[in-house]
Amino acid sequence: MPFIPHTQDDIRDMLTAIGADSIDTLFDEIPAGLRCSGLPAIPEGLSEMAVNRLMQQRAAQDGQPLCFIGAGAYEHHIPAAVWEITTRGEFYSAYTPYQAEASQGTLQLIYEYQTMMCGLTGMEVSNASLYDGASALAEAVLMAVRANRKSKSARILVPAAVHPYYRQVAHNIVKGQGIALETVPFCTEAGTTLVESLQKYEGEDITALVIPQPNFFGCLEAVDALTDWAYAQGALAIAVVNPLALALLKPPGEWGAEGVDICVGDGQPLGSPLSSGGPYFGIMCCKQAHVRQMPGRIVGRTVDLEDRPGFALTLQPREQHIRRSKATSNICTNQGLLVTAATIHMALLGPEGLQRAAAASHGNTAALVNAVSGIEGVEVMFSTPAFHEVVLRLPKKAGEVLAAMAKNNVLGGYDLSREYPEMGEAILVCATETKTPEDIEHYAASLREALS
Amino acid sequence: MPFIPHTQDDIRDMLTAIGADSIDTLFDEIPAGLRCSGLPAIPEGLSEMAVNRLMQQRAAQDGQPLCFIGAGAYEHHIPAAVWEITTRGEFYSAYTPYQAEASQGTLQLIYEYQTMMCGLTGMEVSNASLYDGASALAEAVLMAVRANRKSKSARILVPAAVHPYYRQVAHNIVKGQGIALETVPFCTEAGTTLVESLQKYEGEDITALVIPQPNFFGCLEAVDALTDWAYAQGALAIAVVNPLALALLKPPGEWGAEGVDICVGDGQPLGSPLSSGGPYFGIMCCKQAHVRQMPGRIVGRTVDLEDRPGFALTLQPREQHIRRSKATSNICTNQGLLVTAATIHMALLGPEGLQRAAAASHGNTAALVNAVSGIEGVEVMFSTPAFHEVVLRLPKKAGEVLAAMAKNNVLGGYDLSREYPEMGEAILVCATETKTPEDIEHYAASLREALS
Amino acid sequence: MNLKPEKPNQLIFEHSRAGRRAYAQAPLQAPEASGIPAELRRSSPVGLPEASEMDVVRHYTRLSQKNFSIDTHFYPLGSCTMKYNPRACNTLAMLPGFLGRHPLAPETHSQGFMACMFELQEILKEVTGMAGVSLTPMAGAQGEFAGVAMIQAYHAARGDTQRTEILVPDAAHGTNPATATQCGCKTVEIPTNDQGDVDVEALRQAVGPQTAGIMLTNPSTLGVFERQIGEIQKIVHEAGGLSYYDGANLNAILGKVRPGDMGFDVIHMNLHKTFSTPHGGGGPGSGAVGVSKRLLPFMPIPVVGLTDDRGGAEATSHISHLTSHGIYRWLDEQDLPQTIGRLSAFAGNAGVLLRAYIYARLLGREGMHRVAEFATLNANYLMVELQKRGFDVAYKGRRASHEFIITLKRQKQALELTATDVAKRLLDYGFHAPTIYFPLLVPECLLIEPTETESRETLDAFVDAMVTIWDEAKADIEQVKAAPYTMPVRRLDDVRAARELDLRWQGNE
Amino acid sequence: MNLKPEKPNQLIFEHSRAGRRAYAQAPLQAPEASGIPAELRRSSPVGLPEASEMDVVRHYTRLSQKNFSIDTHFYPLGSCTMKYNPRACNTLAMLPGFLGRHPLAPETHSQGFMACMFELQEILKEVTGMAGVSLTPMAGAQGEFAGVAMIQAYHAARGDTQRTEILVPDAAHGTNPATATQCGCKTVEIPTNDQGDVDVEALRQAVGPQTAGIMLTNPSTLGVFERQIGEIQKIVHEAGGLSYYDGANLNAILGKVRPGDMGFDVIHMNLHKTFSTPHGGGGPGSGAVGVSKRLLPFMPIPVVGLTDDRGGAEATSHISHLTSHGIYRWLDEQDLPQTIGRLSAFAGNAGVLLRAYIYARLLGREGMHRVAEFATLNANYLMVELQKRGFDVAYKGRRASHEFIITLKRQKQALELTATDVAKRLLDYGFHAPTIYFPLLVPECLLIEPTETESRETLDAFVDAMVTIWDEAKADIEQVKAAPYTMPVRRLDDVRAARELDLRWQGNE
Ligand SMILES: Cc1ncc(COP(=O)(O)O)c(C=O)c1O
Ligand SMILES: Cc1ncc(COP(=O)(O)O)c(C=O)c1O
Repeated sequence: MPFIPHTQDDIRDMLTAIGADSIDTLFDEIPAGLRCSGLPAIPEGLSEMAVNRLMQQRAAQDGQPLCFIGAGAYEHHIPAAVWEITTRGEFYSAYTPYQAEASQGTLQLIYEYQTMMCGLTGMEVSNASLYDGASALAEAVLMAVRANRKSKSARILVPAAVHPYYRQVAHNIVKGQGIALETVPFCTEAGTTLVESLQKYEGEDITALVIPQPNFFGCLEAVDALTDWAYAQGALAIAVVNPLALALLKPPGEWGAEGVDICVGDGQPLGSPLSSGGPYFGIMCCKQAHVRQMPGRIVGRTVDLEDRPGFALTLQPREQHIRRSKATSNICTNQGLLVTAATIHMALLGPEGLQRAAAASHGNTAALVNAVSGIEGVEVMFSTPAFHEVVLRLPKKAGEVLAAMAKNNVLGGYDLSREYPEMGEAILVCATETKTPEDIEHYAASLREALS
Repeated sequence: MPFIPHTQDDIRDMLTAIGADSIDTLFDEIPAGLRCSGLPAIPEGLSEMAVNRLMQQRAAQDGQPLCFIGAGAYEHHIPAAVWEITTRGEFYSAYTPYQAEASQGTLQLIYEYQTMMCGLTGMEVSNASLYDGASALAEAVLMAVRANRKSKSARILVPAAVHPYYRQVAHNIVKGQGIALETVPFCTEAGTTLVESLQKYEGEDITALVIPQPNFFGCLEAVDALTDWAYAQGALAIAVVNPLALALLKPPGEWGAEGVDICVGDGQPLGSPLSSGGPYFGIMCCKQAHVRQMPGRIVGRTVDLEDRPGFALTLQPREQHIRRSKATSNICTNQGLLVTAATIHMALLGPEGLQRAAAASHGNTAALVNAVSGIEGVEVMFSTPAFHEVVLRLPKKAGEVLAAMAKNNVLGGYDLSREYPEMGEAILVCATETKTPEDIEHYAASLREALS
Repeated sequence: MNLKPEKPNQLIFEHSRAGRRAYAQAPLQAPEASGIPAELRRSSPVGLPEASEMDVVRHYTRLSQKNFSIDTHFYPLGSCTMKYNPRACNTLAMLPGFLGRHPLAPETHSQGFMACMFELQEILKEVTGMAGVSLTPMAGAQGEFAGVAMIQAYHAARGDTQRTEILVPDAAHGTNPATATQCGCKTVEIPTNDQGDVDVEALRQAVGPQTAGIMLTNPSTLGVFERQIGEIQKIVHEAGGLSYYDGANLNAILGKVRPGDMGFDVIHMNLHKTFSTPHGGGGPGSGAVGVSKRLLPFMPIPVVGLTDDRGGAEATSHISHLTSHGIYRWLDEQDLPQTIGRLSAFAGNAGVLLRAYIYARLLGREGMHRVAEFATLNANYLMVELQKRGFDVAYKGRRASHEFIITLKRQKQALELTATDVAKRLLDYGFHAPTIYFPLLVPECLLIEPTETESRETLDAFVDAMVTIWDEAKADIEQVKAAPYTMPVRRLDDVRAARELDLRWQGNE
Repeated sequence: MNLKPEKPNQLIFEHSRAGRRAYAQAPLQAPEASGIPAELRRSSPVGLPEASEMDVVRHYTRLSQKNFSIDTHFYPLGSCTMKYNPRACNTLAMLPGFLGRHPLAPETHSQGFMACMFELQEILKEVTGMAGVSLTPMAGAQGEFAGVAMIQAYHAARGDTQRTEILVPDAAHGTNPATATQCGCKTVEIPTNDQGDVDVEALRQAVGPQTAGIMLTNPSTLGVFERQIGEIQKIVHEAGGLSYYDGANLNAILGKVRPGDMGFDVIHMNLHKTFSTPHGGGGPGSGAVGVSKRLLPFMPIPVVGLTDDRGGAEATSHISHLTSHGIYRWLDEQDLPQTIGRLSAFAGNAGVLLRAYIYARLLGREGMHRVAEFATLNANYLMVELQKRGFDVAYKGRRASHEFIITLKRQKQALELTATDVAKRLLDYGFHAPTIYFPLLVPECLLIEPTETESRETLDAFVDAMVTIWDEAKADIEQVKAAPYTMPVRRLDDVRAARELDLRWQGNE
């Protein structure tokens, strides 16, 4: 009986105390006809040793290919200390800090996290995390509809240059409430969202404009102009950012004249391993004015009976356990442990370290572009400067090229042809600071081979 | 400057406080002619990311062959919890518990370890560890010479069936004190040390007799008779054991009429990974009467000012920092962290778990013997029952057979021909509980192939 | 002389000094990011602390020690299933091969991972009695969203467009009505009768052609098994609604009764509860959903499918696949054109799912049964012992499921002793508090869930502490009201926290 | 009402209940060990606790929290170099490929590991200025043993058999004389002069044809650099003795002055100090030894050698080998027939050596220099600040090395304040105590070693605590003598521990 401490004596004595003659008796309120007779399709239990061996094999089976895919999930160096501390039982096996006095570790850490996220984004408040970047965008849309009291339309403009999966998720989550996400095309030369393409909405009731930075193609948007446009229309501005990029880029709180209203993104580049896509965590920051419309947990600093500072969950009346059907969101469990890792990660890298990691990623992607530039038929598709991802146009079927590179244990990029068929054969490629000059050469050689 | 927190301001202010104009000034007492000008042969520092990559490559480079070598280091399942708790900073980055009040974690743990080792060996006292099994044997010999006040000879009988490296280490360490280790041959049929072979020493002044269980060949010695023989001669009995085997075997405290005087062994099978041979830890237990001759740290239970129980290092006057040249040993730093792991390991396995691990190892080795028994020319060399290692006689050069198996990624055993040339072509093979029936078949197939 | 001097408790920002760094943690050199146009560049400081590696390690190690957690304390938080999280689940899910896998890696480089996910789907199908499972929802609440969205999609696919009401018992968790709202539905509350069961008459009144479905958890959040479940299903189904099972309490019935057999159309499971993945100080979780046959087409994507060796046919659910040698592939909108779609950027909280899978393999078939048995044994024992010592159980005469409710209504009236007071004082005795003030309909309630991994001695010690606190309250209520005394801080001022919002550090004024 | 109730602090044995187990941790079935004859079998109970997995995790997690450690506290334990242990060293040394390697694996399956060991040998040679390095000794004391044994072997090889005396300054660490004894030598103590240097005249008197060698550490355990090192070497060498360098204090001079350049014949290094491998609550350590040319033949085995690609020649020491592509092989008694032999069953504390290697690669050339610079800066700053606040330094007018001594002789006389009292009270202020009562020749001494990884703020806070304690002693010495007040236990009775030996738990009487 793995993980069950009861001895035969315990069982007998406890049943006697209860006044039941068997454990089965305790289930006597379940209608007999419903009782389950067994679970034949579940295999027998294994010892930890056997599971160990199984999982070692499974983990090894997929190899450790050299990965140049980004597209929303980025390989970065994570200091060893991050997960060694994060997986300490006291962080790892605690829950939501409902009993503040017994959870000051987690609470202070979240307060520090909120401060760091405000510092990084230039925003006034941060919550304690949402699920991931995509669902955070959905929450931001819902929040914008609540927060923009002047707008009645529930129309949200979303550039096509926002991650396609983010757009899908946002649509899937908000559609029940009759919210319309309208796609704004990108400039096929620049790879960015032009203010001109928004002109047709001028004078209309637009609830919010979503602004990616960098956008899905890695390109840097003209965020000031986009933000100002939104402000001028009475629409809220929602930034979708890569938080690592903000070490180099103007933070959303400073975009345009007023800064954005809401900033979301995926926190993965801040200490979450790739891990097949999750768990990551959704970032959400906003202007102080909107804090009561913000979903998710928030930690505040207060004092105790003896006037010592301490930390507690606050503004809980926004949340589902108090406000129920009128809550700002249904979110309850969030991504706490990833926030723990991110906080330690950011504290270890510091401003200078984060800048270096970002700059090295930027530099490596530039080096990669350089390395493949001589390959016949391979072209950088967009003219706008990029952060650490670029779109390459290929002279052959992207899927086949990538499959050939994968045989060589190089994951050459993300095939854009499915989500953006209009682009033709194109891939999205990323080289973070983890890539050495040799890796980049190896990439170029492998691409060349796949094309030949 | 990795790991150095000083800012430029700190450096300036601290030098001002000291009254020195540069850090270099602080080294002005070192004769100028001796100052080192640089360390050109040391490579430049690497970032953790770069070291990470280097070490991942180095670790992967040696593969993970299927290992059937034992010979003093055994692959066993170690619960995941063991090292996750052992490497918590509070255990990992503390030192010897000199300040008892600030070290109750380590001290209570060692007290529990001492209790467990006494339980396992049937002895009255245990120390807090020595370096490894081999050096523990050396310390046991030195201790026996001190403890056996009736004996003047400093003659120690050591069976040839004791691990050859243990014998070498013991010799290297005790020889400066004029102590003679005399080798007792083993029976080439039985593979064990016969009491008859000791008869020639009867009536002589023998200080101690070393008794391995199991012996290096995996064979089970007639420990009762050997212990009684020592007792009858006025010699102390020193057991050298595999602690895991004691889950099944009569503990040294019960050998013969009186039990042994000193029991040593390597604690590796109790939670230390193979790790290229170390760190492991040396076990040492003894009779209460000898406690003041025991080397190494010892923890005792006492009370505090308020009469609450607590733990502290005790009997320190035996040790080098007090008794200096008259100390029981020069040992200072021991193998504390491995003791931490072993204590958690033993607590997790418990009596039943340890017995199962031992019995499964015994059973797997028997299965392996069975699996190879049909292979032409392969024979089990000794008739005596074994714990979890056996000697196989091969019809071909052992070295070549093992090399051929290694090419197949099977480490087939330990080549005995170097340390025991008289045995001919023979290997020592071990199959612990980690081996599956398929592994054992794979072994047999690989051996068969190497011989064909 | 202050015998017990306070040690300063600083924020990481207060450790910060300009120019300090953890040098090993970033590239030693970094290029000028000259490719980035000046107007897009950051000019303001990045706003992170500057600290040495040791500062950071020491700061967060010490912070961690201020938490209660399962690894250190009994944590009987009702409705949260705070059971032991086996360490191996964590260690093995963090093998480099798993951590390094990119979510968009090709299937050729994903078979090991996908095998685990496929098998987890199979295991969850068996244990819940559902026809299909999608692992993608990232917590219980997102599982609820997926469930209600599937119910909506089902009605919509049949052209049944007026079904906009979700029925929810008044005892339900807040996520249920909040989810209904998020889906654009209206919540209709159904009262609970004095035995803790749903008021079936009221339910009968509430259903109609506007009913999309009902959300139920069984055993309910009141800690009792809903005995009229058959009747409830009948009423809802006959009205054309579907029934949703909130799996937060699955631990109570694992291997004893299956939601599928109870007639539910769709369920979510909280794998961070029943399958013991760590709660992480608030997450991550996983809210995998299971569906009956008629909802299969609507499952959120992606889902892992198995193509058998001979190619072609999608495998049906059978455990023999746990040792199958087919090829796993991702099923998406091309395979499930009616799907409610993607709910996360990739495939949910994969790392959490790995942990749940490992846990399931460790438990195995027999282990699954025992979870519910011993969770229930512990809860009933604890309930009976507290009752014997004078505490009031909310629903007398009922069996506890894996949890139960104590109400302090009497103590409140007599002594002004509240659930909060008891909760805070329990901390001084080394116990995390049970869930308090939930469900909302029981006054001064403590929802207590001991879980199967706690020993009888711990339960006995908890009972003793409860009795002592009551005695203390009789002797000196004011002192109990000022608890806790042994935590890093005394009782915190929540009102001030909400009134004078201090949500980030802005320097020492 | 007891506001701060004590929580029971049980031994793991007190959690034990017959029949309880951590089921996942052993094979689910085990055969009868029927091959073992009855008379050799165990009949008595195995004597281990019976606990569930969670009990064990909770017990040891909570125990760990009762420790001070570098990861949680400033730990200025003199002579122990308690600096930050980079986490990466641990994580990477525990990669499965390293943990799983059998010590007797063939060289074909060992090149990755051996490359690390070879390069570590090369790095240590460069940093010490020695001609050869053997990594096998398992701690400083075993390194000392190896050193003295090599000195003996050297004399013996020359037929110089009467050299049986080892000279040791009276300030030396206890391991030095204990080692001499273990090697069968006689220890002769050399006094220290009032400046903290060796009394050279006394040394001149002590040497002779019986002198095997001298054991020195420089800077000495008094925290000062032995300025007459050249003279000392001359005296000993001219008398035919060899000189041994105890590398416990190597942190003070890393990259500044090398033992080889100071004329030492043989040294040991405490890699768990200077190379920051974790101290583990008392170990493991590593006492790698370095030797001058004439002692090369005597090094303990095994040592890693490099055969270059063209086969044959043993590589000489040069860093180009850090990128070499030769084949590594173990050198043993066949290569070094005059070796003092094996000192451990395999090749020493390999896992510790890997950590030291990783640390060395992280630091690199520049980092090595800075270790000594900042360790020395911190020590001198702390010494000066304490002096300014009225504390007495043992050797006034001397520079501190990486450590220094405060003597409380005056405070003892005036107030009965002892080094122990200060040590215990420091714990209440959140600081681990310095080393006390060592070296033995300075009364009421505190040997303080801050290390390079501590920040100035921490040093300032420590000074403040020291001053506060002195003030407290002036106000109420009895209360200081009863410290600590904030630890899990109050001051412990050492005398009783030694008199009423309780060395294992024997059940609740
Ligand atoms: C009954 C019930 N339903 C739903 C949930 C929501 O689950 P999650 O927190 O994973 O979103 C909870 C969580 O506490 C719960 O107790
Ligand atoms: C000066 C000195 N020499 C030798 C040693 C012994 O080293 P180890 O403890 O590693 O055996 C120490 C250890 O504290 C020491 O400080």
